[in-house]
This record gives sequence, structure tokens and C-alpha cells, in this order.
Amino acid sequence: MYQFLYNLIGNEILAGLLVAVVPLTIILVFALFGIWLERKVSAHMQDRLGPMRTGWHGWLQTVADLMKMLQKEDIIATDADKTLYNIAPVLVFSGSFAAYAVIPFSSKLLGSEVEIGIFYVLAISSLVVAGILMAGWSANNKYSLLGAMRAVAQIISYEIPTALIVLSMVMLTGTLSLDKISQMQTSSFWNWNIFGGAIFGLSKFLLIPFMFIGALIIFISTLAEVNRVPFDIPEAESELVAGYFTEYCGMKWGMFMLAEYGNMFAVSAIITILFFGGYQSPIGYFGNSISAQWLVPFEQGFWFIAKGLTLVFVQMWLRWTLPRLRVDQLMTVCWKYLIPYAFLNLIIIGIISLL
Amino acid sequence: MGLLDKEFSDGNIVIAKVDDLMNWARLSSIWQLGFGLACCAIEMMATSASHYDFDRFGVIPRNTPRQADAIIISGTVTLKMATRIKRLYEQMPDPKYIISMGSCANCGGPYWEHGYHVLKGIDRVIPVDVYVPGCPPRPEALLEGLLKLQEKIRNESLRKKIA
Amino acid sequence: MALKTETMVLNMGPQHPSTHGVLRLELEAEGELILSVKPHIGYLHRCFEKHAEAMTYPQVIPYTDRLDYLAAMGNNFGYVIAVEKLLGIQIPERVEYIRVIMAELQRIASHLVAIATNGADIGALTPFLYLFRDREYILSLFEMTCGARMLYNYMWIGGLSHDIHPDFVRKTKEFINHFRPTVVELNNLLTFNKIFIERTAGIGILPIDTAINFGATGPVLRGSGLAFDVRREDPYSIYNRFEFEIPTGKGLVGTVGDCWDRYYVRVLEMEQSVRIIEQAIDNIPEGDVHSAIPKRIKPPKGTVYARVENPRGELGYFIISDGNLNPFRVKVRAPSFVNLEVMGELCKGHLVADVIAILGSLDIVLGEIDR
Amino acid sequence: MKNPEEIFELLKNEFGEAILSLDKETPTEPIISINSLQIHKIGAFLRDSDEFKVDSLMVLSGVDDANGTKIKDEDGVDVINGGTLSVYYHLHSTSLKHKITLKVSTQREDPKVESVYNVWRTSDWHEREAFDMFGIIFLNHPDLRRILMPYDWEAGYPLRKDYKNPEFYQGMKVPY
Repeated sequence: MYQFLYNLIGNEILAGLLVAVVPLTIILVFALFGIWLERKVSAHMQDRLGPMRTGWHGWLQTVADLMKMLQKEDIIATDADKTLYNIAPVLVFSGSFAAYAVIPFSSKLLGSEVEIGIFYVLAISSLVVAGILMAGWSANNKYSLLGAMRAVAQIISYEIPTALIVLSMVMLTGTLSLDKISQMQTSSFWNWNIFGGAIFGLSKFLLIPFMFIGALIIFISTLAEVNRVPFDIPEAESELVAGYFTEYCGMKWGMFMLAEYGNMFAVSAIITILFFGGYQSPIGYFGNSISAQWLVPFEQGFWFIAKGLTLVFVQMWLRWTLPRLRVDQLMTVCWKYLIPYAFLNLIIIGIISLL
Repeated sequence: MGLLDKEFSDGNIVIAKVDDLMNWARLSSIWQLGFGLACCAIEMMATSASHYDFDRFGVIPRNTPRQADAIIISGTVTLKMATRIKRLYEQMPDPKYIISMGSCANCGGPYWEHGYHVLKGIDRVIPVDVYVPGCPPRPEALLEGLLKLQEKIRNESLRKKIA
Repeated sequence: MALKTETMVLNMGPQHPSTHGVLRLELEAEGELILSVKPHIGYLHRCFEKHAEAMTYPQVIPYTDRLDYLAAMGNNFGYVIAVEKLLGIQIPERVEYIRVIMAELQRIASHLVAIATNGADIGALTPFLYLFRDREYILSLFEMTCGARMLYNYMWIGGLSHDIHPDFVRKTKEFINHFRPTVVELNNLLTFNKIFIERTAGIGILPIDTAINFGATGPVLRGSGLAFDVRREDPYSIYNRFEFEIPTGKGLVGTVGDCWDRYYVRVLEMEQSVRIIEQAIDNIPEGDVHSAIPKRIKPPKGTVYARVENPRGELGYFIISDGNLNPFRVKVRAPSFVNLEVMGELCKGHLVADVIAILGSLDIVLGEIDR
Repeated sequence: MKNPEEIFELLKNEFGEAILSLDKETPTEPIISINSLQIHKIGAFLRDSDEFKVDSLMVLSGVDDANGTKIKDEDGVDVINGGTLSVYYHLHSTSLKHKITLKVSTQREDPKVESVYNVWRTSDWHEREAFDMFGIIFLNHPDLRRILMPYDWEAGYPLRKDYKNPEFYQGMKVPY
């Protein structure tokens, strides 16, 4: 996409900025939609209706929320560390925003075709940790601090199983590029990595159970990385009021919120790419069959977003069903169960792929 | 600085339209401070629950005053609590609204005469936008109070008040 | 070498999402570990006892409603029993039956809120809304009887304010049919949820002798394993005519007396209440609910202590009469007030998150703690 | 299960002078009056002896008997001079099922009662409440502070019959 624009405009910076607009639009639109979806999903699960007064079934609710937030007074407590306090939301947001740069929404729509895409995502999302710690520390509020400490411990711990599963997938596919991983799983859902990838023979069938385990582990650990129930202890409403963003108000808080929903989709996208075929259609392309090649990228976009939203929906489903774990139990889940199983999975997948 | 801090001296059509949009945003997303004081708090919870569903109006409870727009004084305010409520109110960012729910918060309610430790009306401490009568008010009454607050917000303006 | 660190004082409340009102907890914490918990109460002190001294006997009843506002019927019940004892009057059978049905319905409604908030504190928000939905059903039964949803002023000295609605019996049976499956659903959704058990089993264990010494009653005491229920121990009204069991904590998933036991006792108690209602609802005798209400309520000099089993435990009214139209002194033994005292004992050595679980399992109502 | 007369006799034999009287005239429950400075000893005995096993304090209530003389002070406000404040202890035994009501009285001007904090921990907050509402000093109570009223409440003890409410508290008007 960048190359295309560069050829068109001939200016590196302008092309770069234009490319950046795409993920920004996507993240904003998704956040608007995601927050509304969350409220509607929760409402319907709870025998309620959810927002109803702003447009059809309240679809403008998030717009109203955001516009209201823009109007709010911006309070910075006297004792807060002002620099850190102001940087933190930006950092958190840019962390989750930057991850979108390498996510291939379709074969034509991806910000940057970096070869080390998945590595980049893991690295850049660590910015979020720094932002959260800054937010918790600078607000000079004990609840914020507790929330930030919890968040950092949690996110860093859960990055290990995530990374291990990613590693096993990289081992299997032999590439770090998200686009290439997506391309490999083409033509039918039987070629998705969760079904052993586009290989044939015995090893495919041997791989399937371990792929399922791997997908489960990475789903759980990314759930924890984006602080969703049952791992939402950093912002545990009933314990820590609102966790690390207790003291934030107005749009600064809104940025945390956007980042959270952005992250939700980002991790779903990563899982989709690694296991569920990325932007590949499970049933072949309509555009190919009527020989309208221009239709294919749009179909791919549709499939990608549909798969991502399905995973997001599962996250929400869990959120409104399960209670929350305690901080030590959370660590137990990570260190005693997820990491050993992820290691085991890595070794077994390695052996099988050598067969 | 919030956008509303600035007042415009002359009204024109642009400001009127912007007003409408801003007011619409504010009145559609009144986030209440999630805290309860007494009996009325239970009715407030019932209002948020499935049967009455506050969320239809975009009202969700936020637990920290920093992210709340309205505070529903749901119950008897005692002298010991009044200072804390004042502080909570001061922690909320502008624009902020108060709904006084129930007789106790309005005027002391049944405790007006012998309540040596009851504040006779929250409006002695913080300014109130809407009073909802009842002991406790039914959820429908609270919803009505909310609609009244929305009406009030709808008529706000960026223009300088003439008076 | 041990690193020297300072402890952190964490102020929880009076405005905090899970202090169930305006309780303030002063936590001394080392990181997440709790060293001590000091509850500060009185943020809802509404001077009930002063009001009782200034009002006539019937006028006190609406104020009793507002003590434990989740179980207003139970509060009325205790007070009118105390005054009736003082007056020495007999009340009609019909009144007794209706009172028992109302008190048991109220117990279910109150336990629903208790369970709901306990779950919500631990993070399960959906069961909270489900249970509030079911509570509405009971409230509509009360509403059709006396017109109020929460604070009823329904039981009067010697009678009731209104007779039951002609549809009441049918609707109550409908409710029971609706309610039984709800409990099963609740158990599937929350009670035996693995995470919920992890969070509550083995947390905040209250040994039986400590519970008695602290004077804990109700589900808190029964959760520790002692089958103490005022309805059985010191039968008032007509409770000795009904068959019901007293559920106790058995340590089904953890240790006896932990948060989960206290929680589960409430679930089981709701089923027992349904049993009592079923036994009573078909046997309501005919009669007039106003016939025994005295024209002028002026008890003789004397003192009385009457206690009833409220959803939260033993609710007692100690009334001193000096022979006037108003009581000389009314002292309320509020179950939550006593139950909350064990908070400091229970929380030692637990984590911040456990404080919430423990507080939720004690099920306090600030209205009666502060009075 | 023992009736009040038996309990009274047993206590009389054990403690003699400290047990003052048995008040049977009240229609509903007989009350045993005892010396206010011996209550801890008697409570511990009641709890530990096998005959009583009174392991639970149901309620501890402070009462202003208002039996002194009413006089007007210099501002023309009614105050009560002399007389007594009382504390009632409602006890019961979870194993033997009997109930006992004890009463201690103390001088209004210098109200001192022994604390039973060590016997029944229930009394902890109840004693603080009685202190808060009536100003009864419980000797040996480890943490006798106000409990319901604000810690900085200076206007006296609200449930005393001659209590006058202040006009302002921290700048907030108190009366209606």
C-alpha cells in the first residue's frame, strides 16, 4: 500500500501519512462500533435493551460519549506528575495504534509489508505497558498505582505464553511476515493453521490437536494482555475503582478506552492471522468465480473483519459471563499452566514439523 | 480546558447548531457516579437493572468521580457524609449535574425534625439540578427525573446568559 | 537482607463500588497483602433511636422500615412483635399467616440482593442483573398488597395495614413456580462456577467459637456450621407450625465457615423460605386483619426484648416503656452491626481482592449498622 | 435451661454483694441488677461456668434513666442533674438456651462501667456506641472512640434526654 502511494505521489512523508490514516480510521471506527457492540451485547445477555435513544438502537451512542468527553473539563491533580500524566494516554494509544500498521486486512490493504510483522507487533505492544505504568504512577493515587502494578505484572507475564505460541507458529510457517502467513492458508478453511496448515499427509493430522491447544492458549493469554474479564484485575471495578485510569477524565480517559478496544481487535486479528487463515475466505472467492478480480480484496477484507469480530464477540461473551480472578490466581494460571503447556506445544510442534 | 468554558457574546446560527449538537451529546451520555447512600440506592440499582434499564438513556455507572457527569444523591445525607459528598462533587469535571433523589436528599425527609445528624437537604452543600420526590422514589420517578435533567441540558447554550 | 518498606494505608470508601453503601474501610496493606482492616461506620447515622423516643408507638413503624431497607418487612415484624408482647395482645390467625408469608418473601428478596451483590463484587455482573429481575417479581407482590415497593409500613401493631389482594395467592404460587428454576440457573451460572469457587472457597474463614463470641448471627453464623435460627430457637409468631430445615455451612468446596459457605447458606435458605411459603399460602384462614389493632396504644411500664430472624441475622428490639404514648427507649440489635465486627478478624493475611469477597459474603446493610 | 430466679440465686451465692436485686415487676422479662464495677468478673463467670455457658451477648444497650432533677441552666435550657445512666446486657446461651438480662447503673455525672470486651467481643462496638450516645465510660475498653457520630463531634451525647443539638457543624446548618 505504501509502495503504491509512493509511486502515486512521489513523496515519502506524504505517502507515509496517508498510509497511517488507514489504520487510524479503522481503529476509530472499530472502537466506536466495539463500544456500542459491547453495550448491546452485555445488555441483551442481561435481559436489557442497552442504549436506545441515540439513533437506531442507539448506534450513535459512542459518538455521543466521545463528543461529551471532548467537552469535559480536564482535571490534573495538583500532586500528579504532569508530564508523565499527559504522555501516558498518548503512549498507550499509540502502542495499540502502531500495531495496526502491519496487520494485513486484505492482500491489498496493509500499512507496511515488513518482513518481521509479528515480531514488530509483540515489540510495539510493549509500549502499552510503559504507558500504563506511567499512568498509574503519575496520578499519585493509590488505586491507580495498585492497578498499574497489577497491569504490568499481568501483561508482561502473559506475553511469555503469547510469544511461545507465536514462536511455534513461526517455526511451522517459516516466516515472520503476517501477510505471508495469511497467504499460506489460502483456498479453503482446511488449509488454516488451526487444521495444520496447507500441508498434506500424516503430520497435518498430528498437528491438529496441538494447534487447537495453541489457539486456546494464545486466546487466553491475549485476553489477559488486553485486560478483559476474567483477567481484568488491573481495572477491577469493584476493587480498585477503575484501576490505573482512576484519575483520568475527559478525552484522556477516552484514549485509554480507544486503546483498549483497539487492542481487543488487534489481538483478535493476530489470532485470526496465525490460526484462522487471516483474510482468506474459508469457501473460496466470489470474485474469482465471476472473474472479477477487483472484488477479491474486498471479500478478503470482509472475511478478515468478520473473523476478528467473531473473536471480539467471544471476548465480550466471556466478559459478561465470568467472575474475575484474583491477582495471585492470575499469575498461577500463567506460570503454572499456560507457560509449561506452551513450551510443550512448542517442542511437539517442532518435532512434528521435522517429520 | 473544556470547550464549554468559553462563552460567546452574540448568538448566531452556527453557534445555535453547535449548541444543539453539544447538548445532544451531553444529554445522551449522562454517566452517573456509581455510589449509593441509603434506601434510595437500592431503587437506583433497580433502575439500572434489567426491568427499568438506565442504559437505554445512555446512563451507565462510573465508579470514579473523574469520569462521571452526574451524581445521584440517593438517600439520606448525614453530616459525616456531607463533607465527603462535597469532595466527590468537587472531584468531578465540569459540566456536572446533580439529581437529588428522595425526600431525605431533598429536605431531610422523615428525619427532618429529630435528625440531629442528618443534613436537611443536600442543596445546603452542593447545587442541585433536579429534585425527585418520594421515599423512596419509584424507578419510574427517577427516570422522569433523568428526563427532566435531559430537558434542562437541552436548553443550555454556549451563548452568554442575558440577565 | 530484608528490604525495609513502608506499609500503605488504603482508604476504601465511603464512596467505593463495593462497600455496599457508605462504609469506610481503612486497610493497612503491604502491597496487596492486608495487615489490618479498620471499619469506620456512621456515615448513615440517621438517629433512629432518637426518633423512636419522640414518636408514638405506631409512628415508629415507618422508621423501622428504613433500618434494613432490604428487608423492611422483617423490621416491621420484629418491632410489632415487641410492642405486642409489651401490650399483651393476641392477634388473629390470618394476620399471623400473612405476616409469615410476607417475611419469607422478603427474605428471598433480600437474599437475592445479597447474592447478587456478592457476585457483582467478584466481577460477575450478569447474575446481578438476573437476580434483580427476579426480585422485581417479589416487589410486585408487595406492591399489589400495600402499594409500596421497598418500604412498606405494612405490619401494624395488632394487625396489618391492608388485607392481601384477591390475586395475591395465585400470583405468589406463580412466583414460586418461576423461582425454583431460577435457583438452578443461579447455581449453574455462579454458585458452582470454577472461578467463583476459587475466589470464595477457603477465604475469610470464620471459626464457630469466634463467630459466637463476636455475636454473629444469621447466615454468617450458620455458614460457620451452627444451626442457630431464631425461628427455631425462640419461635415467634407461628413459625413452630411449619417444617423447614436450617441450612448450615458444610465446607462443600472449601473449609467450613468460608465465604462460599456463607454464600451458599443464603441460596439454600431461599429454598427453605419457598417451602414455608408453600405451607402457609394455602392455609390462610379467613378473618379481619384490622380487628385486633388497639384504638390507643399505651403499653404499661416495663421492658421487652423481642427478636426475630431477619435475613441478615437476629434482629432484636429492646423497648423500655414508661407508660406513655412514646417509647422511653428503643434499642435495635442490628444483625449487620454485629456481623460487621468480625471483618477485622477475617481479613488478616488476605489480599485486597479478598476483602471485597469477604465483605460481600457478610452482606451488610448500612442502614441498620448506622441506624 | 434455668429460670431467672434460679440464676439470681446462683449468682447471689457466688458473688454476694455485687448482685443487687432481681426486678420481677416488669411484665415481660425479669432483670438482675448488678454492680457496675463488677460486670466483667460476673460476665466471665457466666461465660465460663458449666452451669450457665452464656456464650453470646445479644445486645448491650445504654439507657438514660432521666431520673435526676430537671433544672434550667443559665441559658434557660433544661438539663438533668443527678440520677443514673444504665446499661442493659441481654445474654443467652447457644447450648443451654437460657436468657439472662443484666442491668448496671452508674452515676450520670461520672458514668463508669467495666468493659466486657474480653468476655464477649460483641460488646466492642456496642460499648463504643453507648459511649457515643450516652457518654458512658467503659473502663478497660481498648479503643473507646465515637463510632456513629463524627470523631470531632463536640456537642455532647445525642441520646441523653437533655441533649441540645448544635446550630452548625463544620459550617453546615444542622436544624431544619
